[in-house]
Amino acid sequence: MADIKLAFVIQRPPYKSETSTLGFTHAISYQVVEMLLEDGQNVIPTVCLVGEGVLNLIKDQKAMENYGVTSVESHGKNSLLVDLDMLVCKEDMERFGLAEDRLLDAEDMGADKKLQIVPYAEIQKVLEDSNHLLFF
Amino acid sequence: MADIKLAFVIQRPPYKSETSTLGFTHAISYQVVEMLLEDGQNVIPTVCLVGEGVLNLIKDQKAMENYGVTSVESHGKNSLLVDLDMLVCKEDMERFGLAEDRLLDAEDMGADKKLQIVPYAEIQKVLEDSNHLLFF
Amino acid sequence: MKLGVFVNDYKSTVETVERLTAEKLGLIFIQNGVFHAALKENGKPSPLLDKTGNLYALSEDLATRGLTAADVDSRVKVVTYSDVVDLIFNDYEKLAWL
Amino acid sequence: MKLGVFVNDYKSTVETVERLTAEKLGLIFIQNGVFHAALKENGKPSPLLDKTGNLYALSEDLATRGLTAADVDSRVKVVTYSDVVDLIFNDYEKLAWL
Amino acid sequence: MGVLTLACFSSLVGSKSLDFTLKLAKTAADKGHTVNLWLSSNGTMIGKAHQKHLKDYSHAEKPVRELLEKGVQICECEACALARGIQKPEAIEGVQWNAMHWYLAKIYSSDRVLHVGGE
Amino acid sequence: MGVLTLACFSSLVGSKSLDFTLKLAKTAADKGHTVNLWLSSNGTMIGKAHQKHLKDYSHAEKPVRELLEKGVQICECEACALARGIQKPEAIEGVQWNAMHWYLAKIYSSDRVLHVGGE
Repeated sequence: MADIKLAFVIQRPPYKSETSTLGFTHAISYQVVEMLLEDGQNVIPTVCLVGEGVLNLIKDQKAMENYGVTSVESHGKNSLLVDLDMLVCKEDMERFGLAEDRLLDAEDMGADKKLQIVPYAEIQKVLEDSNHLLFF
Repeated sequence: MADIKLAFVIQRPPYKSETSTLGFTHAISYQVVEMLLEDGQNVIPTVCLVGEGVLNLIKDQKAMENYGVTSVESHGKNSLLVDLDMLVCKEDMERFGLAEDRLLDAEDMGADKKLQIVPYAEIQKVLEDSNHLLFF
Repeated sequence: MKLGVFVNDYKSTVETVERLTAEKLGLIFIQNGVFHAALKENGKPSPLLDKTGNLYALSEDLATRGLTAADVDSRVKVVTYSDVVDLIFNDYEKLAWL
Repeated sequence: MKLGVFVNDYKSTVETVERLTAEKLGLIFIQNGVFHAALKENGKPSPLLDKTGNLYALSEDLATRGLTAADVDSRVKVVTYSDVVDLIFNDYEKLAWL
Repeated sequence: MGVLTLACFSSLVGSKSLDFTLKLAKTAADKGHTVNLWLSSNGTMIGKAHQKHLKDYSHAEKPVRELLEKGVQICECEACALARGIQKPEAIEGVQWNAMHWYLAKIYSSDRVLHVGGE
Repeated sequence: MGVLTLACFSSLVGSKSLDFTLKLAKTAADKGHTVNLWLSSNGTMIGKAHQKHLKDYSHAEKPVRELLEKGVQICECEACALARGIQKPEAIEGVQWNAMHWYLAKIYSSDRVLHVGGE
């Protein structure tokens, strides 16, 4: 099998621990994994945001200004920029009263990808289609 | 004022982090604090166990056997041995279905003190009588 | 007692806070605790906001999470670090971090 | 899918587990997750025990917390580290840590 | 002006509790209050010198040195540090090492105590 | 016999997640499986040599050396370690330092993956 699919499920809120940031950075590293693999071997991550994890995506985070650290938002934008599929649970957005326009996008960086707000059932499908699951 | 009363409130379960262990060890250190204080100055801690914190007190913990670390139970017994008042929330015991005989005592070590199982209202009184509160 | 409670998390803190009583109780929302001040879960404000009239949220921690004063429930006062120091010394005698 | 879920905490994990579905689902209670297998809160067993017939609790983590096989709900099988390795390779294809 | 004793049990990296504690300590000291800071558990990671400042991670060495210059007394739990492989020669100069009774003694003469618990 | 890749993001001291991971790695290796272990976040504290073994705290140096002897490949996240002030010369010999793609590459050829998240 040449392609391995991984589901990166980010379920914790931002800035409580570094877990959600590390979820993004680990997913982004798929870009350079070919260095350690044979030709034709691929790792394909999908990032899924569920539960309090959706709170990581609120835009205009001022973490650098206030605490001198890269915001989780930046990591989310970088993930779009490297063409990762990012699925956001619709039910959890509604539960927290978050409209789509409150969430980050990476248009300003020239990213083609956008966040995909989907029912939980589609995230469940990603979990089923993936070879391995990584819950952050 | 010669006496300062402190409430050490342990509210987290055992072994998830080292927090509950450190609650006990910090309380126990009242024994040697006189080295750093003037004559007649005293620090008097009361340890209160509430919520999931009561789970720290279940006896016969095999942490040393299984993981090579001192059990939280030992720290609880040491606290009784140095004559700390330890108040356990009755409502939380009932909620978790824990009978009194499931909890540690330090009779075998010659301690005079025993756990005091009390309604939450009495713990609230300790919080009010204390000069400072330390939630672990 | 005059008790100032620092609420630093969103989900795990409700139970303990619900139980606490004080003649004067203040809730200071910091870190992910600020979500209590700004989110309406299933359309309802956090139950903690009914607990007392003395509610504060740290502006830097709101901004860090992409939240603004406009998101904050009208009962909650947005404060700075300097305000927090004054609350500690002037308004509350005992403090708790939950 | 055949999914083995490691439940390592007591309170914070219920919501995510409730949502997961799998053709074959196993719940492996470790660390403070073992309280799900042993405590009856307000007289009721943990709702997670109704989620599947494949329930396991790690014996060393029960013993570390002062719990014995007698405390464990009859639906839950008490297992060793060696059993857990076999569950991983023989019974489940995907694993989750919650 | 009063005396504020702070404790922090949270780790430097990831959690923002230690960042919060350092900012609060600085603000209180700038306002003229006397501040003490006790570090225990993963909070003892703060006392280690030579932490590389990467943009993704909180960085405490500079704020810790600033606090020491302002006269804030900072002490870390010796056992917690040793258990993490941090040796005394690696510590930031001026950060004290002691046991838990240091904290209780500081509390004794404090007007306010804020105990920032662990993860 | 299969290949199991484990990751651990939890800190050594206090949390028992890292203890669990090390025990599971040992048990799987003893049963003849191939085991890889990726350490990130506070888990990188494991790789530091000279951790004092105090009875109150978990101690990883001995189990880590045992795993290395059994042929378990262990690698820690370089950035996470540096941000905590851990330098390469302080690491336990045999523990690799690399970036996150090491972990993804190990996953590629694994039968099973258990990702033990952070605190």
